[in-house]
Amino acid sequence: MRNKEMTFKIGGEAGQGVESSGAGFAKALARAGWHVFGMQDYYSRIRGGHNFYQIRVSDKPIYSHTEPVDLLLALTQEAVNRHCQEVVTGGGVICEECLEVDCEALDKRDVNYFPAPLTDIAQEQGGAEVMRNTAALGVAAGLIGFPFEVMASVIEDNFAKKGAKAVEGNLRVAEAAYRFAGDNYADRFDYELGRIEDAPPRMLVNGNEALALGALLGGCKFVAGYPMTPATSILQWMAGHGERYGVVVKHTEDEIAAILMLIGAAHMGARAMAPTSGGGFSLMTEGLGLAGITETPIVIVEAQRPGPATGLATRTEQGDLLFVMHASQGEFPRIILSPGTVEECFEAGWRAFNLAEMYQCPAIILSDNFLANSVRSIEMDALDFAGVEIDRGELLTDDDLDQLESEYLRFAYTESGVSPRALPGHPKAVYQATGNEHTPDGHLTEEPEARRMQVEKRLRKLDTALHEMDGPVQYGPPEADLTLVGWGSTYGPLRETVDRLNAEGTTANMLHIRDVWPFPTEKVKAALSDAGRTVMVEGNATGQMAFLLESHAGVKIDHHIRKYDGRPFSPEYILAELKEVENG
Amino acid sequence: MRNKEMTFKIGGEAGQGVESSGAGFAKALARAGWHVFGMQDYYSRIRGGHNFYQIRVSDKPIYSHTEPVDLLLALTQEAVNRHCQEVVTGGGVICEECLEVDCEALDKRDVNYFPAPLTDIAQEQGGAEVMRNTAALGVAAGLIGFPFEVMASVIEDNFAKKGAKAVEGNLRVAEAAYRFAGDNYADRFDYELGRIEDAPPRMLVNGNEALALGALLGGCKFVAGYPMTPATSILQWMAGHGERYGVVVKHTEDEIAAILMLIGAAHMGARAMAPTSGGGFSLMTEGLGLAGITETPIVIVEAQRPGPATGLATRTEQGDLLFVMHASQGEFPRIILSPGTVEECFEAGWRAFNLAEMYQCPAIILSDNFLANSVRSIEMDALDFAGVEIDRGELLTDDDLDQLESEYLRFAYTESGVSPRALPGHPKAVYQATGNEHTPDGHLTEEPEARRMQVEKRLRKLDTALHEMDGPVQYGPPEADLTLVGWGSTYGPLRETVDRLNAEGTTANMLHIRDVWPFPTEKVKAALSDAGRTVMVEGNATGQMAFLLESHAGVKIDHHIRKYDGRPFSPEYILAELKEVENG
Amino acid sequence: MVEVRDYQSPVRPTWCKGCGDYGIWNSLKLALAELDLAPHEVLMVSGIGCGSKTPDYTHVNGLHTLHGRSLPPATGARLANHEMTVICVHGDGDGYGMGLGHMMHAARRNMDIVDVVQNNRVYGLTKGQYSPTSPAGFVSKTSPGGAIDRPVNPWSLALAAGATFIARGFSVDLRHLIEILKKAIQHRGYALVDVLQPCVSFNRAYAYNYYQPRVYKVEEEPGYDPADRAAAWERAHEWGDRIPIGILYQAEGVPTYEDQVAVLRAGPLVKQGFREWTEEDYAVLRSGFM
Amino acid sequence: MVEVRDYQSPVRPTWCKGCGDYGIWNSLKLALAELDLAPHEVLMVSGIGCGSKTPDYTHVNGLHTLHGRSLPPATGARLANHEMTVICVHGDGDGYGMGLGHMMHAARRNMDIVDVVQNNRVYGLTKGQYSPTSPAGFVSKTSPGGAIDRPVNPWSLALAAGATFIARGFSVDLRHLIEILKKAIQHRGYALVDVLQPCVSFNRAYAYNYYQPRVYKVEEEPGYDPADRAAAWERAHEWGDRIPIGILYQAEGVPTYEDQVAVLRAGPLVKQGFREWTEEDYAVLRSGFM
Ligand SMILES: Cc1ncc(C[n+]2csc(CCOP(=O)(O)OP(=O)(O)O)c2C)c(N)n1
Ligand SMILES: Cc1ncc(C[n+]2csc(CCOP(=O)(O)OP(=O)(O)O)c2C)c(N)n1
Ligand code: SF4
Ligand code: SF4
Ligand SMILES: [Mg+2]
Ligand SMILES: [Mg+2]
Repeated sequence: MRNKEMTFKIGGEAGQGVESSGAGFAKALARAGWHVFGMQDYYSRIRGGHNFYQIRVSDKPIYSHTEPVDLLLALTQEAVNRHCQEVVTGGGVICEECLEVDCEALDKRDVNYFPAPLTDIAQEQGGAEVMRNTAALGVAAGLIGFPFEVMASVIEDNFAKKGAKAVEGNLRVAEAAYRFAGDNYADRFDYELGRIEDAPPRMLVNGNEALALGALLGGCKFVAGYPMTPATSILQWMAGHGERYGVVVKHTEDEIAAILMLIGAAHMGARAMAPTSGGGFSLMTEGLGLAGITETPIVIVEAQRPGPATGLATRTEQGDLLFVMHASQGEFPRIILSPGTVEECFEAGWRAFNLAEMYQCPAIILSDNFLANSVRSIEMDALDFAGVEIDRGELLTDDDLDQLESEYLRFAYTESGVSPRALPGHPKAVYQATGNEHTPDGHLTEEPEARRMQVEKRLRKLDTALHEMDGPVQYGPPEADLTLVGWGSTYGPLRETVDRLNAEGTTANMLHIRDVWPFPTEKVKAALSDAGRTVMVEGNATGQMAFLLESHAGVKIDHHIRKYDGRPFSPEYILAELKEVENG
Repeated sequence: MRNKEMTFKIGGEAGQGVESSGAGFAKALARAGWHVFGMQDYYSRIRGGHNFYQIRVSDKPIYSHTEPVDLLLALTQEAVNRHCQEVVTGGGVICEECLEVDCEALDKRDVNYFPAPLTDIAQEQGGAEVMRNTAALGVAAGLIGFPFEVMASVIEDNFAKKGAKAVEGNLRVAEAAYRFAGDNYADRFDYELGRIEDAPPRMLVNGNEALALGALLGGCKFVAGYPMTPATSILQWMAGHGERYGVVVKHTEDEIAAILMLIGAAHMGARAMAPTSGGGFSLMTEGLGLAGITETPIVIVEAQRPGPATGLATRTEQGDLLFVMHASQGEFPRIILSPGTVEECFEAGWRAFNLAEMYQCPAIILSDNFLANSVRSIEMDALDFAGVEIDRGELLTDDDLDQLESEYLRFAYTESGVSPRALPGHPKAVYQATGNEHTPDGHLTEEPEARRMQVEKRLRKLDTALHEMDGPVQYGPPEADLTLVGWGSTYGPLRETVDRLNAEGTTANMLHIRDVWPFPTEKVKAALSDAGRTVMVEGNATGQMAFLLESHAGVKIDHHIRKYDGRPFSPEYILAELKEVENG
Repeated sequence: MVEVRDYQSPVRPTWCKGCGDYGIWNSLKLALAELDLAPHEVLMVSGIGCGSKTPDYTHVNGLHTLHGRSLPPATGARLANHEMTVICVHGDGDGYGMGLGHMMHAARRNMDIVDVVQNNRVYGLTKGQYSPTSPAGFVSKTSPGGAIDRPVNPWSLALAAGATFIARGFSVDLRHLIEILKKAIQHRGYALVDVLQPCVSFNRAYAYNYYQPRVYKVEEEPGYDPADRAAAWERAHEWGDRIPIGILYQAEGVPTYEDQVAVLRAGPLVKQGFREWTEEDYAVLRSGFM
Repeated sequence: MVEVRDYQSPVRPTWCKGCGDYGIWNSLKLALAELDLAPHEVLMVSGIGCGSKTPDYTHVNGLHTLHGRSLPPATGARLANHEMTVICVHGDGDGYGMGLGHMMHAARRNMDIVDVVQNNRVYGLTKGQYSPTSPAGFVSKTSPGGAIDRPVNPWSLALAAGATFIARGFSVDLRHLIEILKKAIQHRGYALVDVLQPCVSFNRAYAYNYYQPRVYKVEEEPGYDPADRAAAWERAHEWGDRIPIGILYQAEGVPTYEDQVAVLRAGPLVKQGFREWTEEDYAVLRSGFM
């Protein structure tokens, strides 16, 4: 049987290379022409514990993982214990012979048991026990008849930086394992996953990478940040690419320094971005207000993880929405985007800079661990590189300034609220920027009228910016009995849910909010005006987006599905919860 | 004529002792039996600029300043220029002869002009120009026939710490000025403000002092803070009283350290408080979440000033409500109180500790510059010292712990969400507290079920705490055509407005929200259910409390009066705005 | 008699096999037991990082706080209960990076806290970025071209800040580290114990093989006097073929911060109980507002 | 030729009469003019405090930021435009208290920033609380019983942190301060200029009369060599009857942070313009994900 879809799960300890082998296998599958969605689940520790990597492949585009596992690669007893029951009838379990497996239970459900001497193969062929993961992949590839040369090409690429010995060792291990599967389990497994011959090449990208790419192409020149899961890889990707593409990347002493360095750099004219998570954003709170009152365009990426405080460092949640909306004393405009897909991350990466510069205020991209770290295969043109636009808003050129006849007023009162901006360095635009209230020329003032005018000028930018905010993205039939509403990383699971519901006969669609602030009230209202039953699905305990919908657009959601256990939504989870909703 | 009410305004530069003489005069007036309300208005600079101190006295209790000035004491030309037009018909202006005064304009409005050789008196009698302010007070006291000995008693008390010479000098200056007024302007001024013979003694207290008193009597043992206007005087008052009453007071290196020191101290069992303003609170954001997840009871006083960032450092605003409500990543319970009067500040001072300990979470007292720094005379029993209660919630004693039979679980799942708390130091209660998610015994966990249980346990505390939250305070006739709604420091001006409206024939009342979070939805709804026309009066630009009312209680306010120029509301301003509302 | 096993927690460490944190952890437990301090008499405060999980693995009063922030809560805890022995344990990123300001202030105050820094010269928990003690040129995920920030020198910073006890241990030499820790705990005042802590996962270049041949004990140097501040300054800069460990500096007799807080003369704050307010107290308080 | 009046702002200082900030302000303007630096070539970054208002009173590119935070934005500004001369001006509370961590890190990075600290040993703007440089026993509104935190020693901290230029001026001795500032501006790397700055309103004990008889110039000491780090360490601790001013320490030839950032070899970041992306670039980028 030639399969159209399949889910692999690789489970083991931190340090066993679960993530790297999972990512490698995902890449191989993508290279073979499959659509791929890969997600990781790991503990906040370097060794031990129990991590897994889950890969779903399909011959059609997919946006999410799903729960049932077709082939489990269990590297540890824990992985066996935790995941065997997730394997579907007809599926299989690959693991070391010595592990305890309840074969009877597997048999009952017609799950195939594929014991394999992974450690032996790793040691004999590769000379190192750590290559056990490669052995497992080799067995898996063998079982499904995956073209070995594709797998080999990924091994070559991935281990290249570790040297020829690593490449060769892993190749030998993979090959031996592949052969082992063929020799021992030929025809024992009913899945076949070959190469899709006519498939175009695709990229495998996660949210962080897409966002970093968007920022890079959008003219990001300066990145300052402090490592924090799940935002770290943006900082690291930029550090790895900065020298080549002209981006200065600074690992700072803390997040306070990061946001203030952004303000310094952006004030001078560089497009500047800081990736962080909730804890780092907390430390940026005071600086955010400084960007607000000095009208300095900066971009912060807040990749959420479960709080409060350190919470669950390597897991996912959507619990910081109201926090980023209201962070810092006083009232000032900010832009908040919450992309839901890899494509939207890319767009947010450059669009945030435009919005920040057009409205001279901080722009925040609110992402989360699930979106940040899950990879999806996309078409080569899905991230529209050439379509990236750079709009610096009302930025005065040297020529403009040369011709200036009156004194330059950095914080001039304007109808739009936006005051034409000059960068320091021109003799005609020597001005003050300050976190204290100020007159149009930037000097300190405490006069009530001047204060009132500046407050209003700044807040007017929100009205102006509102036009730029997109309404919810719709997916599914325009008219439907059931409308699922979501934001951010729930896009994928929701989309899959909608497809399944419609396939099962329920007409359902979804509305996905991606531009959060200024809240596109009218667009949201319009989108939801003739929705049927509405169900809000979000990853927090208090229903933060539902609260925004109700309080800012007067939309009362009928039912709520929430999750705050650190794990992402799956379509199955949503479907089950929808059943619950129906039943009571 | 013997007056029932009068307003003094002392205006001058920073460094001229405007605030100290204003406060001194207010004290003298209170000692003479008058009800007093005193407010200051000053620039964020140490010398120069233009400051004023305004004192309203009455024979009836008052809660607010009002705008018209009866007697202006102008120490500078700027004070003359700015304030002469505020003086009412029949009122007067005291100033140095050499200042330029538009006597014609004064004459036209029947305002008395009382030139006086203030500097000469100061120099001749006191030997120092700085005593000019005392001279002005002396003249004022002379003009209104204020009992000199009362004034002298205040001078003696206030200057005692500066030494006998300062006391004597100021006394001589005051007396000479007093005599000068008698000699030159006898019967020229139609106001008389003697001693109210049968008046009981009263205290003159501002919001910060009342709050500090409440905290002290409420068992505050530890204060850590970093000076920040307008909260500094709490830190300083505590520093001044700590040694005597057993409070350790630490001026920290920054506000991050302040909140973390609180957490350390509160964790060990000390009632701990940190006073700050918005900027400092921003820096506390991350620590707030740590208190949330470790369930450590701490009290933060956030005395608001206009933001963003440094904003208007010495002025007032109510712009941080939504910020403190949502600060820090993740979702966890916090208590927010927003006292509106000196009495409520006192109560909040001790009540916050009880709530923090009962619900094992951070409690925030949201005040503002106007409330923090304005003094009001109150009856001796208005702050109910003996009524202060200390409720430490579910705190296990050593005895309890001695008798413990099973392992102590600091974060046990309970119906109320509150887990009985043991302080470190007992051999049977050796436990972990952590900012990571944890099991009931305090050890780190990443398991979804344990996470979910802890999130829900913590959030349940909000439901439990809701019962403790008071609904809005009502003032005025129970049934009224017009209901003014406010919170925090607007209490005084609103109350005065209500009195005037009713006196003028409009039936009006007010509802004042003082317990903000958890939001007492039902009580607010009930209070507003049969209100007539509603007008929300708040000191910010975006209507933050109005937003809460609408979003959490479904109460839609009819009209809004907002102010964000750094100055407090006055009854006149509110009345004028109400007219505007009426007219369109 | 307290024994090491009294410090045993049901939770096992999650550190990598071979991580230097094990040695520090064991040394701490041994030092405490040898000083006959019971678990309930000790508060262990940590930040965030691999090593900062130490309290979770130890049966002791634990307070696992925020990245870079262990000294302020330790300070608050000491001020609230100065009978409690308070020990901070945190990483180099935590202590010398984000938390460096707090360290400087804790040192100048001479807070009676033992400050153990697990110095693996890398960020462990976030998987390998360069830290404030990473050498110049160190290649890491945030310094792919080699670090260009010159590293901090914790010893000289502590000395400049006025620390009254400054030491360095090596996580492999348990007995030596235990003795340092015991002296640090017994020292009255701020005690920095920097510990060379191999990270086998992200900093293989600066691990056992690097340190073992280089470390030497200052106390074995002829004439070395830890009371000599100038000598300490010089020695603090030694880092290369020879790396000193041991007690670099100790100043006796400098009063601790806690010693000088008047209120604490009446005993630990948490044991003082709430004041029984009298009418007289009320009158005095009221008189301040009249 | 740039002249002092080019730096004249329409806004007049709001400082107290006699405040030491005037002297620092004037010295800064004179130093800049004498170096022929025009206002648009200079960015002055400040924190919050009395002295931090300096940019507001100066016709210069000004960035008046947050309390304790002037060094990070100055760092960002330098990295974005390293042709700009960047000078921080802030108080002792700001720089040595809240901002001490940033200072340590800026110094070790050798950021090419002049860091002028207006050291009046008190909090001026918030009206008289003790600061990190207030002497032990200092009575203030937050230390009514006398401060018990031992003061920081900015010179020794800077030295320990690796600062390559460390100086102290006295706000009254303008000519001397101007020369220090000029050398600090010309110095390539982090340059601390601590300035003794009398606060006439809140710290009368440590004002002109205190300093005038005590200060002496290190450069006038026979044989004083600012390149000698050990001598600098010793001198950094001199504080009493004799208080050294002048250039304590200067290390030449240490590369600045900016020098070492590869991207900046192509010129100031803000002048590099946006990259013209080619199809080839796109292909390379895409290939990273395949
Ligand atoms: C405010 C904040 N920023 C970032 C992080 C992420 N983080 C956790 S541990 C760590 C660094 C760990 O390095 P180190 O302190 O040296 O400890 P080690 O893991 O090496 O023991 C970082 C950056 C965090 N928890 N909080
Ligand atoms: C986060 C924060 N906390 C507190 C303040 C209040 N504040 C303003 S200036 C200042 C201290 C000023 O002292 P210093 O830095 O020495 O400067 P000086 O006024 O003496 O020049 C303080 C505490 C603030 N602006 N921001
Ligand atoms: S990553 Fe390094 S520091 Fe962390 S546990 Fe592993 S060896 Fe230890
Ligand atoms: S308070 Fe002190 S530092 Fe501030 S302006 Fe006055 S004299 Fe200068
Ligand atoms: Mg480390
Ligand atoms: Mg100062």
